[in-house]
Amino acid sequence: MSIWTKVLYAFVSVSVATVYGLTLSGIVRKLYARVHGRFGPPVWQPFLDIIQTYSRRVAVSHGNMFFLGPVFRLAGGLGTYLFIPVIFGSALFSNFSMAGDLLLVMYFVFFGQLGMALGAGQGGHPYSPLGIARGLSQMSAFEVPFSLAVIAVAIQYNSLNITSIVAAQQGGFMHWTLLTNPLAVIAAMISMLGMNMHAPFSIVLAPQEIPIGPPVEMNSSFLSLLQTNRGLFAAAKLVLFMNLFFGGATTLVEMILKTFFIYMFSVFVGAAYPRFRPEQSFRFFLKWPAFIGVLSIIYITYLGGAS
Amino acid sequence: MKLKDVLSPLRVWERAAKKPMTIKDPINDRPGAVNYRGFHKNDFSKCIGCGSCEEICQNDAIDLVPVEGQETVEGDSGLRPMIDYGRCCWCALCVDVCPTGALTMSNEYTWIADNPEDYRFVPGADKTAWQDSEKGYTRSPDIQILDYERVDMQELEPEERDKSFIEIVKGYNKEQAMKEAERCLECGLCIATCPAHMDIPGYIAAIRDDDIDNALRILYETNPMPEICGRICTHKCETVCALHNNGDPLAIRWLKRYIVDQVPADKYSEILGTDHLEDEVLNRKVAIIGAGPAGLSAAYYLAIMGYKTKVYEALPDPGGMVRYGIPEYRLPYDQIDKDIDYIRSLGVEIQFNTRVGTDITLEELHGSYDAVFAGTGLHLGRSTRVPGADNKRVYFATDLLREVTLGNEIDVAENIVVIGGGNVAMDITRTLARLQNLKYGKVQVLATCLEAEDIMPADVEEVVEAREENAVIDPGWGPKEIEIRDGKVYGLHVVKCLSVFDENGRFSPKFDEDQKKFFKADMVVESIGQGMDLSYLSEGIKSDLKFSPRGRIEVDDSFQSSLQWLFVGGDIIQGPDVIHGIANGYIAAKGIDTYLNKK
Amino acid sequence: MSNLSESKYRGYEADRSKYPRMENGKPVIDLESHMYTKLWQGPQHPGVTGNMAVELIVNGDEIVDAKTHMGYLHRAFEKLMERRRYIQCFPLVCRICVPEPDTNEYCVSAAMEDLAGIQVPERALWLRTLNLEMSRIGSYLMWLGGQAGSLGMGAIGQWTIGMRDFWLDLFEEMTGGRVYHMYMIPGGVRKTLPEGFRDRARELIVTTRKLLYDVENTFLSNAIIKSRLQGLGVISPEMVDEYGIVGPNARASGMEHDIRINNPYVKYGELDVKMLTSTVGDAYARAELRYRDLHQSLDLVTEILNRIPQDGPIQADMPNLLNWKIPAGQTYVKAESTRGEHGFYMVSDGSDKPRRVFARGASYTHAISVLEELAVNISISDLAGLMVSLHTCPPEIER
Amino acid sequence: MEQLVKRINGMIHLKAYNRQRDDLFFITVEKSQLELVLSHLKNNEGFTHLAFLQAVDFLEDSKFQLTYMLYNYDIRVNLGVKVLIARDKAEMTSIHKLWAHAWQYQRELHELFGINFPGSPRVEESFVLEGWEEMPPMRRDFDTKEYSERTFYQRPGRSTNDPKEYMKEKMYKNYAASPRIRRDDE
Repeated sequence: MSIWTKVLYAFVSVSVATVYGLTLSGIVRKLYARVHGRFGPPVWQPFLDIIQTYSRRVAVSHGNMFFLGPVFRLAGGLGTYLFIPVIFGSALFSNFSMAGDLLLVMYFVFFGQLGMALGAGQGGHPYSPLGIARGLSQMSAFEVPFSLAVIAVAIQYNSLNITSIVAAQQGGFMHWTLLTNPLAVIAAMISMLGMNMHAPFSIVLAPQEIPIGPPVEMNSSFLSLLQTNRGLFAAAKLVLFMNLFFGGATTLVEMILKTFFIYMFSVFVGAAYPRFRPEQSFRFFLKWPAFIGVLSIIYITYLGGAS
Repeated sequence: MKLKDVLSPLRVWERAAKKPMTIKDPINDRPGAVNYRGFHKNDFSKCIGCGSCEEICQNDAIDLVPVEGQETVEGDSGLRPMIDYGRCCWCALCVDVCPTGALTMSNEYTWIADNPEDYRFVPGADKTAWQDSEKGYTRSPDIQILDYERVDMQELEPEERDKSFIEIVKGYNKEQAMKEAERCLECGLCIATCPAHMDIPGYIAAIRDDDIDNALRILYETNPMPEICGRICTHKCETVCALHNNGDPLAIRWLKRYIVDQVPADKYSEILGTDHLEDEVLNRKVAIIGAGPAGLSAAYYLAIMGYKTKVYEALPDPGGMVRYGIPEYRLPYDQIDKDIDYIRSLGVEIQFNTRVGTDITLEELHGSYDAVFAGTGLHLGRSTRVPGADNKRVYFATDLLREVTLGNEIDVAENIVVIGGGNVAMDITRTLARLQNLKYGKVQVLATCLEAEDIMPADVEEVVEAREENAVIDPGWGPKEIEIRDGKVYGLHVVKCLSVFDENGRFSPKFDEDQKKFFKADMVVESIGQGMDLSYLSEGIKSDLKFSPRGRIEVDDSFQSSLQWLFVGGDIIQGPDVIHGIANGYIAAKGIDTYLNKK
Repeated sequence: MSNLSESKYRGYEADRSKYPRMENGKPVIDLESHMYTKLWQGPQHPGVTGNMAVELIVNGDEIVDAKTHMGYLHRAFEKLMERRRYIQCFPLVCRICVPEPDTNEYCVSAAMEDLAGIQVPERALWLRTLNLEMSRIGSYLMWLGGQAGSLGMGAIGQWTIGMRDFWLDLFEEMTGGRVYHMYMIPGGVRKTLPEGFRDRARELIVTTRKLLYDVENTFLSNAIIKSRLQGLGVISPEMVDEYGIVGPNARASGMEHDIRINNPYVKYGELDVKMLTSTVGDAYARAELRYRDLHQSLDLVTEILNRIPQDGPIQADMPNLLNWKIPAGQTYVKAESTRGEHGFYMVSDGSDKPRRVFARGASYTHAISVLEELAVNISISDLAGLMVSLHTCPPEIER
Repeated sequence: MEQLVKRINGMIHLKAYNRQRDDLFFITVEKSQLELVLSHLKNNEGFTHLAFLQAVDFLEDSKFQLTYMLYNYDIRVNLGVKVLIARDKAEMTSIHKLWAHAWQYQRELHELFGINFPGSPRVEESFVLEGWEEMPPMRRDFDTKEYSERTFYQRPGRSTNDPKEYMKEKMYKNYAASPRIRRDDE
């Protein structure tokens, strides 16, 4: 396959993922609205928001780094997504999956936030650093159980290649990590709550406390970049979880179904709780989920989880 | 941390299955409540432009503006409220205060316009979608911002009053007057209707502030006979009072009386600043014929402008019809004297028992004075001219009233019928009732008139009071014949009157000859109108004067006749009532001043 | 727990080594030292109740000094009333508090009636009671949403604000206005109850109770809510008098005082109002107390609906209100709003305009002295929750 | 209540006392004795709740009246303590040591009435009027209307008519006013 074909395929894949991610967030808004006792905005509202923000004139700008913040953020989302094979066995949706791509993906999950931190920091608004501090701290916190879970998976399948991890889970749901290594999945799913930043871990944007946090100064096209990334990044994370823990997908429909339900877990919890205080959130991840993560490694390594 | 507290919140999802609380299309699916305070409506057929809404608006959101098609007439300023929705707070006080109930609100609550100026509009004039909407906020009948109930006037009981000529109406005391004055809206609609254009809200406000001196000054600005007006004025002002649309009009007449009753006669010149008039006397002389309201009013204003004035009066006392036409129980003579004595104190000289035309001619007056004002009034009676009306026991009301005032004995019969339904008819009916009571100890007087009960020209309270005094009022009959037996009056035959005026509003009574009635009487009094006596005008003058087709002397705006030196006013020009006479006298005085300054 | 002797405004110096040095009751902040950050919560801030600002000095996430700043919605109502006739004051006062305007209307009418010696008819008194109690429900519902919302739980806020709108529908039917009812004019009320109002109100009470059941399950019985509200903003019983704390804030600290019971006004004397208290004194106790009070208000509305007379006058015999002069005198009329003692001090000099009107809002102390005291030592994430738990309402402060 | 008044009157000179309602009383005391009365009422008589402290401007008498509204939770009675102070260079003793929230009323009065309370915390800080340069606005002689006309502009194009004048213009324009007689206000 020529590199150009691959690039073309990747472009299609990215577009599909972005559209899917945004639609998903539209559906989630609708669901939240029903919980609230409202009808809610139409499902395509996130697209309208992007168009709307993009068409706005730039009102506030704070220099080069500020410009680059959203770009880094989008790069993070793009990077995460581009190295994850989306649909097992599909050339179109295999992206740039390669040996050791899991490490790269883990890096990219972080990358966007770091880049954003640099950009938003230049905004000068005191809420930005507060939000960044909260975001990075929480990320460090949930990264612990998540990394432990990923390590457990890597040990289990003896591979750092997502494609091969997915391949190992083929042949019925009995082969999913969910059942072969449930502890790792629990740790990972809890950390996903933090990753998706739904309540009770919505401390980064926290409108009632530090209104919107890092992106507080972002406007117009900066905001539209962030919104685009939100769709793409959400899709990337969900696909990653699906691949690592839920047996991947062989068709687009399967992918959509699985990721939807994975996401619903966040939404299900998010609607029911208020927000943690930041320190409550950090402590939470470093306690039980981290412990479960460690347990999962012990289980896989010593208790014969790994075959 | 209890497990229940962790799991129980997940029940939020129960609500997701329920029907949402919100409304998808609120503007169409949810109209405002029936009495919602939405956008304003104004019913122009009721609005009188009194400005109460502007007055009460605490946000200054309302302006009164002229509106095309709304004429300024008596009782309607022709102005209409324009509301600035940039300021309006929709408290609806303007709706609650509106004395006519014209201003209301619809339950409409959305209005989108591109131009901000659109939100400043005249409800009722500018086309709005909600102008005819039935729903919306209106004043509840159970509440009132304004006070629609008049303070009751204390009067003598009928049993007491029909035996004497003591004044019936007792007048307000201070507390009552303050309370009544408090009801005033200060819209000022009454001023235009008052023939003398008195500043009514001004003196009422002065009563509220308990500043009687200032109130008196305001009265004397255009009316030098407030004691008289305060009692017997026809109070046209009260008919246009804004409060009248929804309740009792303000008792403007009684309040005026209250003011003057408070001030003793000897304080007048000090309060009114007329104690040094003699310093400014001009060397100009004006003669005035008739010491009635018109003549004295002219004399008063001429006097304070510095003219030397002399009044020629045929009768032995001043006042004209006010004294000789109005019975004492309505207007005591000492109150007439109070007003007139003050006018006389300013140097106005009155020569009594001098009839112009016989004792002195008009030409003589013209010769010795710079100008002449004639306010000779309507002293002649008018006859029905039915058969038998020429009997000596058939009288004119004016003549009888004059005789009573002069103190002459009247041969009161046991049974009397009065023909006429105006205030004069009521006056003579009630006067005769008193005389009968004094003479026979009982009342047997009956008044009948063409007009049916509801369109009787007399004031309602006059009719009510006459009945309280045991007089019979039987309206709606046209006199047919006065039956004479043996040269004496036997009674009055009447037929039913169906209508008095034709379609064009002209006097043309229609009768039903089949419905007849007979009133037994020994004496009949006709009170169907008065006529003027212009016999003092010599033929030469008469030929120089211009007359209107209806026989009145033609005058211009300042009551100047076609003979430049002769000014004419009062009942013979306008009226008949006292306030027109006063107003005429006032304007004529100004006119004479202008005329003499030009000369 | 805040200790009285540490109060900033009493001239004492306590052990505050961690905090900025105090001088003349003011903390001396050296921003150059890089120990502290100055942070403004408000005036535009989703977590601040209404338009006010809290100037914070933070050390990390911890607040070491707080200062309330007002002046963002000063409309000078008290001054304006001095230039308006008595009747014209009445559209102004309801704007002093958006969630619960009727208490203002009641107080200002009652103060005028007290000074002028006017007896309000029985039926109008009942209608006023209904109006006041309904507005308490509206206000509590809004507060409930605010308290949950300030902690990031949007669902409760949406429910209760939605439910409040149904109550506003009832107000709309009853008074003609949704938010500013302008219902109680001097001497009485403006409208009688429309047809079918009682049935609709009873129906709504049932619906509201259903919602409150859900709220109890998801809000009061919520692990994270508890973890955040318990121990937050503890008001000790000693503080209550010292700071003039009133209403649910005081009752949650054990103070048995409810004006509806202790100085009954309108028809509360004939109603069975129970004294609800708690002894904990923290934000959670206050929330629970308000929740119980909300239920009690629903009970009261039910009872009032049963007892309102069907006929009778709704306004005393009043003079022309355009020229209304009130005899000289001074009075203070108070009512129990959802935030506590809400009173109007009115001075008349015998003219047709008030000499001085002063609105004593409960938030005046709650949002300034008390908030400034309680905010110290908590995380900035809790400030919004604390502020709402004190039920502050800025327009009451700058009338 | 009468007994209480007697007790206080024994301590100090009470200038006036009146009962407005069963649960509302007013007493007037000397300026110098206010702190004494208040602390006595708070510590010994059970008037522990300070509802508010406010001022009334009696411009005609050049006095400010300060009202301290106290409440007794036991006998459920409000007691307003009134003090009259001179209007020029108005100054009053601070009671911030008696009640911890009194300072903010005093700060408000300082800003809105220009009454100084020496020693009261933060009394100089602006309360609602940052950057205000006019006279303290709650004083009676501050003319709000004049101020707003000076500071803001009117919406253009607004004009109104007085029905009285308008009808005169339309109906009896030539009806001249009376000579010589003048009212008070002219």
